[in-house]
Amino acid sequence: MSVSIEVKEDVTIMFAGDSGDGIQLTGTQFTDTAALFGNDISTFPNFPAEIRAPQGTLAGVSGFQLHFGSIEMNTPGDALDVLVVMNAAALKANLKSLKNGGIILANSDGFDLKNLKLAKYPDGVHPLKDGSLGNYKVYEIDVTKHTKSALSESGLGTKEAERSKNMFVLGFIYWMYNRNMEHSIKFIEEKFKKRPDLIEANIKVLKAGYNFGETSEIFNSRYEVKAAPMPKGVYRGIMGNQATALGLIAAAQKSGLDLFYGTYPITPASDILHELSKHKNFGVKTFQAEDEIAAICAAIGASFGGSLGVTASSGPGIALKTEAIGLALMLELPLVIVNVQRGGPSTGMPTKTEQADLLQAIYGRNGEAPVAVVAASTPSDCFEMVFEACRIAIEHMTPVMFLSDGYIANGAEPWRFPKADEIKEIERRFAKEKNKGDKFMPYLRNEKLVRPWAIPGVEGLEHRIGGIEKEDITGNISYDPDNHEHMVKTRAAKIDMIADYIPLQTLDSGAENADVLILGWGGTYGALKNATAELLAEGKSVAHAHVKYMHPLPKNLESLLRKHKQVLIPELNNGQMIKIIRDKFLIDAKGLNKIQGLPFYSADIKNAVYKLLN
Amino acid sequence: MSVSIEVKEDVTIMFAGDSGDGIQLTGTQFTDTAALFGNDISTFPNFPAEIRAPQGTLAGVSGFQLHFGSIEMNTPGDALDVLVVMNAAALKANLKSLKNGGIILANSDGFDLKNLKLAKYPDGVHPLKDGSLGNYKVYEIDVTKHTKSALSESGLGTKEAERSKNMFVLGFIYWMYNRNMEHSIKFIEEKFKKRPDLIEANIKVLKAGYNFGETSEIFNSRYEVKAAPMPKGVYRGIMGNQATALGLIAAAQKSGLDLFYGTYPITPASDILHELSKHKNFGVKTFQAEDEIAAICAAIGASFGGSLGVTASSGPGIALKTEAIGLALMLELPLVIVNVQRGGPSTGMPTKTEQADLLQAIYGRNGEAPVAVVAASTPSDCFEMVFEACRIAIEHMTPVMFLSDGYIANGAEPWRFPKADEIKEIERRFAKEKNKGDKFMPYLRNEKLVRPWAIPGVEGLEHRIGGIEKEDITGNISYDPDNHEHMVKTRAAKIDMIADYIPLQTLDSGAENADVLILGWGGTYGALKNATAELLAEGKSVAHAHVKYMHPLPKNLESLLRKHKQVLIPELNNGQMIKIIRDKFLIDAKGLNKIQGLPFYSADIKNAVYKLLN
Amino acid sequence: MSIELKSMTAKDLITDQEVRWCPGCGDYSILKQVQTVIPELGLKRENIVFISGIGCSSRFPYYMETYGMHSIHGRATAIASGLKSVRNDLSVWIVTGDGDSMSIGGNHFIHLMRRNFDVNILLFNNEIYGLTKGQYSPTSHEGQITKSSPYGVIDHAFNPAALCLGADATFVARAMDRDPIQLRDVLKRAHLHKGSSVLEIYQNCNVFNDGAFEIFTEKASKKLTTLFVNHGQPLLFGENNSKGIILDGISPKIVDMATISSNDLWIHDENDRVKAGILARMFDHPSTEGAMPRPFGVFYVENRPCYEDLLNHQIEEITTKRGKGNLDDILKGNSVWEIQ
Amino acid sequence: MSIELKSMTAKDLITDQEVRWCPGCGDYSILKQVQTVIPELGLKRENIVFISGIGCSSRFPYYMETYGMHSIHGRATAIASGLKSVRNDLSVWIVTGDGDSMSIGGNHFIHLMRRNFDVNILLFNNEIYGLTKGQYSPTSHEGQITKSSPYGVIDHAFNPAALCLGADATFVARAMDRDPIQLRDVLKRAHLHKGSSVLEIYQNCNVFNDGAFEIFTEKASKKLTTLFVNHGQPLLFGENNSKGIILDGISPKIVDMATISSNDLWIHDENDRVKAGILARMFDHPSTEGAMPRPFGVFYVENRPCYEDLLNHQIEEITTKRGKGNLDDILKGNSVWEIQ
Ligand SMILES: Cc1ncc(C[n+]2csc(CCOP(=O)(O)OP(=O)(O)O)c2C)c(N)n1
Ligand SMILES: Cc1ncc(C[n+]2csc(CCOP(=O)(O)OP(=O)(O)O)c2C)c(N)n1
Ligand code: SF4
Ligand code: SF4
Ligand SMILES: [Mg+2]
Ligand SMILES: [Mg+2]
Repeated sequence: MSVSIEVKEDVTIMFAGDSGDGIQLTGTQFTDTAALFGNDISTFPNFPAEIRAPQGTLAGVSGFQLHFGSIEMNTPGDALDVLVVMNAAALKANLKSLKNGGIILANSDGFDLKNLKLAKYPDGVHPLKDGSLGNYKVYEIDVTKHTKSALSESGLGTKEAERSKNMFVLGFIYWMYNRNMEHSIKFIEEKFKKRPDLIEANIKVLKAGYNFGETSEIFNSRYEVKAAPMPKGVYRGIMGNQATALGLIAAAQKSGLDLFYGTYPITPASDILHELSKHKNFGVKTFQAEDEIAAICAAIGASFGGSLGVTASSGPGIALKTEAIGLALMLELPLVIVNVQRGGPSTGMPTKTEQADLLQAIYGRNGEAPVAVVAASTPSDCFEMVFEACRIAIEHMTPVMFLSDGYIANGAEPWRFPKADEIKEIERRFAKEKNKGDKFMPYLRNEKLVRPWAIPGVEGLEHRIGGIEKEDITGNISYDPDNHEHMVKTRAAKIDMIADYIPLQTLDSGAENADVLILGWGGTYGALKNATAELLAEGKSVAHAHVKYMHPLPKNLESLLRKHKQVLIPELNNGQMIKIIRDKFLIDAKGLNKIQGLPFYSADIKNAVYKLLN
Repeated sequence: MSVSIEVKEDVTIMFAGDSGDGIQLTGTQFTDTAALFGNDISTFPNFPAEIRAPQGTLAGVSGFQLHFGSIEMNTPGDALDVLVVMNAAALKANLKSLKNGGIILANSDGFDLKNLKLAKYPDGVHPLKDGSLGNYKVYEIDVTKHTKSALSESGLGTKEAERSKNMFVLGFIYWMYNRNMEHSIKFIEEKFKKRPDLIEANIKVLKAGYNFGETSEIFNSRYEVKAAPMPKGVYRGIMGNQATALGLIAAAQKSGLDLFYGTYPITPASDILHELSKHKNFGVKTFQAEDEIAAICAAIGASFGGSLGVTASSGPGIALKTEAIGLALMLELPLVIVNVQRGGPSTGMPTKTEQADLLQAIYGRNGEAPVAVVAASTPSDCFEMVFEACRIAIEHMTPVMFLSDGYIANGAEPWRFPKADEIKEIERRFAKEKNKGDKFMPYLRNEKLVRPWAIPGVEGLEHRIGGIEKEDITGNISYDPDNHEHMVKTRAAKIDMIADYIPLQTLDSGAENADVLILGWGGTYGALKNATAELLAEGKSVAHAHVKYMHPLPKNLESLLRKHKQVLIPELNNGQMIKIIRDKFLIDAKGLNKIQGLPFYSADIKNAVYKLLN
Repeated sequence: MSIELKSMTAKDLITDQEVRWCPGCGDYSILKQVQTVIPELGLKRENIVFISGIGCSSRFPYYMETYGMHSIHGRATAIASGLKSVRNDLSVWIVTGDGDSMSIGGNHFIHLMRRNFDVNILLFNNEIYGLTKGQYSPTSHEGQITKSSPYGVIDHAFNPAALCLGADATFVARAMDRDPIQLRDVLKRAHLHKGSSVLEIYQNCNVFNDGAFEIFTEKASKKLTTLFVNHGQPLLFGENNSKGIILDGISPKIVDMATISSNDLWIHDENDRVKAGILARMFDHPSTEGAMPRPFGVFYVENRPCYEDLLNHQIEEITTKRGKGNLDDILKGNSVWEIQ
Repeated sequence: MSIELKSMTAKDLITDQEVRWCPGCGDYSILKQVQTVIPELGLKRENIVFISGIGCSSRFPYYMETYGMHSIHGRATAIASGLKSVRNDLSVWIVTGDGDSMSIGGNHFIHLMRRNFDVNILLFNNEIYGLTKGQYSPTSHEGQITKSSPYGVIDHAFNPAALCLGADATFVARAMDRDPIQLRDVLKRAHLHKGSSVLEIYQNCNVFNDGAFEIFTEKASKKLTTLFVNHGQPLLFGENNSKGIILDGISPKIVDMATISSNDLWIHDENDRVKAGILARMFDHPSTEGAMPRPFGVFYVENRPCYEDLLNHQIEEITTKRGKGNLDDILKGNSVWEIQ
């Protein structure tokens, strides 16, 4: 029987199974191969909630979603074309995301009674048998059996043999999309250097999977997804948290500072710590403090000492830093606070994403306490924006909060990474001599209203700083009424002035004077970009602008907004940036809010726009 | 020579001297006497910054400002008619607040070289001698000498004798305003019960001061300030922090709960702790925790156990409670957070007032974390509004932040206190039985969206609550997307619904459709009321509304605002309520901001209004 | 009551929530022992409260059919302090991890012990941050490789028992997940003690720090590496107690029982804080040259009034002295005046 | 350098800020002794940093002509940890109060000692909250009447020295504001110790807790109530050392020197943690029956690598192993592909 080849622009595929099934590895292998081939890609892992649940249960399902294609990929995909499930729980947990008519590849061995029970299917119900999957193309493969038989002579124990199940699946998918297995074979050889028997076994199973596609009659179509027209250059895949770690290291190098990273573990920020702690040979000092307060205070101490002080957390951990952020802005020292936002309030939903903390970032401190706030829009943009956060912190001597979120932190995309020498330098000046006759004045400011950074060790610059209101210029304690008002306004003006040193706001897509401007910020970028593209294709008058500098806002933002009839502000929260826009500009912007720990889908945005247009 | 009697509507007098001079006592004695006489009064103490500075220095000056009159007193007075100074530093520190032509009563003994030096007067400069006080009526009295001579036969040591200096001044002022000394004499007899010799001495000196007025020729005019037309009733004097403590005790009694007050000392909130810790026989439990986090957490634990859990702090201490407030709102337990605002940011200006934390109160938490917020407008209003905070917390099962500030916390006014049985009951229900068949559902809500308060000890109601997102009704941990959105919106709706259970917003003075509505909140009430009265007297079209329920806002606020041409929002901060009004109603309100650790003066408000009118 | 007693069984303490720890986690055993012991304590379910912070261990309350709160990281101790202050009728149990109690929660932990609230603290020590997937904790040993210490931990670890004694704890004990009998025994002791009872439980995190306590729990090594102390009993250990410990001056020494009579051994006195301190400091890893065995059991017990009793007593005293407060009186204050 | 040395005098350490403590406050004496000692330590002013929290005592940095930070309440220890991590060339001094260090700052305090950063902690213990005008602190004694305890404190007080030992401090000492010579002596010792040096200084708050330590500081009682310990020296006290202390087993006993030779006395060994613990527990108020004298001096010294050295050493090791990191390499990562 002949096998047809169907050409597709893009495919969204999810690998799902038990935490133990090597799902993440299967996913990344296919992703790398697709990327090497030249597809654009976007991925998102879907781990079980914090604690490993028992095998086979719904809570134990691990998933890896990949969106690859011959066009630009902005999100990991809203709905699935293909769902690969290693057991019943994996099917039950993910079926709802599968498109009508989508493909289900099921490891029949994972659907025995035990597994069906663990997946909480009612007694007697068997999804693969009872026709309940009529709207989908279902293919059952006894992966375990095939794997075992492929390894019958390998001499491996059953347990070890079964572990390479995922390679069979990978091989089969390679056949399905007609991909070259070179990369994965190299990977296997690398990974099992020390176990030649495992190298042989895994490659065998991988090929068995591929050949199964060739030989078995069950499958009558393969797919071709052409390379995407991506800008020329050298690429790598990158996750948001990884990009954040790299951005911090780059900023340290470009400012000639050592990086001090004071933090306390918390989901989903911990991976930045894990990444940075590997790079000690970059002079990176990671300090796992006793709590978030100690973490930020240690970072403040490090900045006082002349390092780039950075702290990071999420949700409740950021809340705990509130008081110390106030100290840092009184001291006017560089400090970067990385906030990988997660579902709130309180402990909330640690593993789920949410644009939860914008208002806290801008307003959440006692007294008049302005700090700069920037936000990343994609995984690779974390590199860009955390670097910007460091630049602003150092050049303007202020705390800066960098907002990421669980979605971009764990999401991945191809990144045409820069060469070190293409990255702009950060201007960092340590005070070297007295600045007022024979005296040193720690709060004598320059044209940017920035005070000098005088680190211990320099003779003659001895000085004291603190959290009590200080006298202008001298920095001595002062309770003088006019001085206080002057200092409050000066601290605010200093932050506002940063607007002169950031890019103006541009439209990301669409043209000015549109009927609806979709105004976004942070991790919703990809979804908004897709939706806008589709709306434009439908001939709708829309445009999309994405804010990355949250405070101060770009100077031209108001005029840009006024150029459009209506402004729609979609946020993964209950409405936060919209409050700031309405207050500042008295523009009757409309909100679109999704608070489900999930990203926006194109449909969400488009429906909201349709409403506005009618 | 004849002594004229001048009738005055109101007088602002300040007693100033060294911390050791008994200034506060002198002030309160005169205040009580004036109150007993029937004057309306408003007072404000002015302590030196936290640490006692050396005697005679500017930093060591202690002051007591009293405004009394035959008309309604809304503030301690913007400028002084009379300044009583015990030493040079006291003069230097307070001269700027004296009206042109005002009276200076100086204790010449406090102006010797040592004192002039300590007050940092340049060598050779003597303010009382060099004519620099030409615009004022200056009277020098050697209080020390007169005191000593009055006590020459008392047999008291000089030190002890000198201690009654302040009684001489008090006596003299009594003469000046023609007041009866009975109250002070009783007070002295009470205070020195155990030391008859001191009773005699102090009364002697008090009378000596009075007689000095009679006999000495230096003073040729006395003043009469008639009683004020105050509503009939029994009055007492009360300070804001005292009123807050009483309000909490009243709320506990009216809800049939024990009061648990968990706190950590901080200026200017500590006095509430000091007051409450005296009233243990009201079943009040004060718990001085190791820090602010422990303080609020202990209060949460107490609420979980069925007590009225209250915590209090200021500035940096409130910042530290951020995370735990989030927990309390997830648990949906009653909790009152008392925030006696002070100058910020960070440690800021602990002893100075500021409307510093409104935005933090409303927006300053991770995730979508709405809580109710109320604010007191005068010292005695602290009783009213902290009681309201407790009522809302208990009846709506939510954390409520009560905003006071350093100005009303330490300010005092006459209070026509209520009878216990005139105070309304607070409706408090503990769950008694299962609420869903044979099960108890901790998050099954009533028509107010309020969940049951089921305290440990009731058989069958065992349940678990926590800070992770919870399943609607059951309260079990849930990561379900729709459930999360539902819970976020429900928590918000529950708080918004409180608007149905608070009074509508009214105008405090002026009439609707005015050209300018002065919209205030919190401790600026008296100043805004005065300014409005003066503007109305000038025939200006103004009105004054004062918001006490900050979140949710009164339901009719928007319509009330729209009835006026312009809205002016004066705040002792850099603009906080104004952001909320502009965002919510898209009304182009104008701000007036003073950030000096000082209250508004009528002139501040009036000038701003004039500007708007032209 | 007696009926109550009979009627409560371990089953009655199981909730409808499925237990979500990793298969093989030491937490399962601890949960089982607690559910087994509690019915023997003569308590009513409705008078029991479990309060935890955040961590794998802190999920505990969701699995106990009593009142419970799964609070925020490190604060269970502070919350329990407030609860105990107003409800001394309740039996309050705190479940916490090594990070929850000694890292972020360190301050409340030491202050709780100082104030001596009558609560039981079950400290699940797995020498790792489990919930956040494997970073080191204040009890992780130097050199330990974890997600956040790829080149080895450089922090010197706390000695939990020593820290508790330094903070004036009135009950300090140690147990392990793999010795259910001894665990149940000290659980009872902790409950019976009036005051803050700290029970450190060695708990295996088989996913992120597997085998951390193997040497103490495994048959092969256990006899030589562990020492079970009992009040009034000599310190014996080893294969059929072939070894003993004497205290020469202030330093413990291992002796061969063939060479000495057990009367000359160190007789455990759980009311002696200095000796408890010496026990606590028997902390070298068994692999180190001349290491002492690791003690388990109740190290120290002190009778000191607990905070809530002092608090209630002070209130009663004042109330009897001054009479129950009357609202009208304080509203009125000391000096009033009337306007006719 | 030598010139530097000669050139620095106490005066050079005075700032232009007027000292704002209450007249008669014990802080003045401590300030004076610190300014007297530092010039003798061979340091340069610019390499000295004073970090404090909030409190009367914490105003200290404003009066020292060095680098300084007056931070937030309880966090000086955490800030110093960060500073020391990146600047081991600096001499870092932490000034803190009993509330700042042991109440709100308790957690950072014990973790600092555990990690053993090379800093000197001057703990001004006045057994009260001074700056906030007189509430009790974690070192206030039971029954103490303060603004927040009108009927007497019910909290059991911390024993600071015992707490530090429990937290594995490597240097624990005690001094008092009223004994300048001994204070200067231990200040030097604290500086010389490599690691976290905790120096508790009894400080009189003459406004809110006047006379708290009178019994130790006043000529009349001092001889009998205080014990000055010196390494290698017997424990002697009383009028011309007429009394001594022996250690019988683990319990200290007072003996009359007429009846015993000083060789039989307890000879102070500052490297012995158990004995240091016994010294720390000599803590009864002198008024109590059979109370031991209160020890002053250096209780305990331990040599343990300090955190910043381990940190820097680990970095060097890795750097020599893998070579200084190259930005292009990590930007590139492990697998790249090219689009032509
Ligand atoms: C304020 C805050 N900081 C950090 C976290 C993340 N977090 C949750 S549990 C935990 C530590 C868990 O370790 P442990 O207390 O030892 O408990 P275990 O999981 O090992 O039982 C951390 C860091 C949090 N939830 N809240
Ligand atoms: C976060 C925070 N909480 C509370 C305070 C108020 N406060 C300032 S100093 C202090 C305690 C002072 O006592 P101590 O540390 O013993 O220092 P001392 O004044 O006695 O020298 C307190 C509670 C504060 N400034 N910041
Ligand atoms: S991570 Fe470790 S501690 Fe947590 S449940 Fe799994 S095995 Fe247990
Ligand atoms: S209050 Fe006490 S500690 Fe503070 S300065 Fe005055 S005397 Fe010293
Ligand atoms: Mg742990
Ligand atoms: Mg103190």
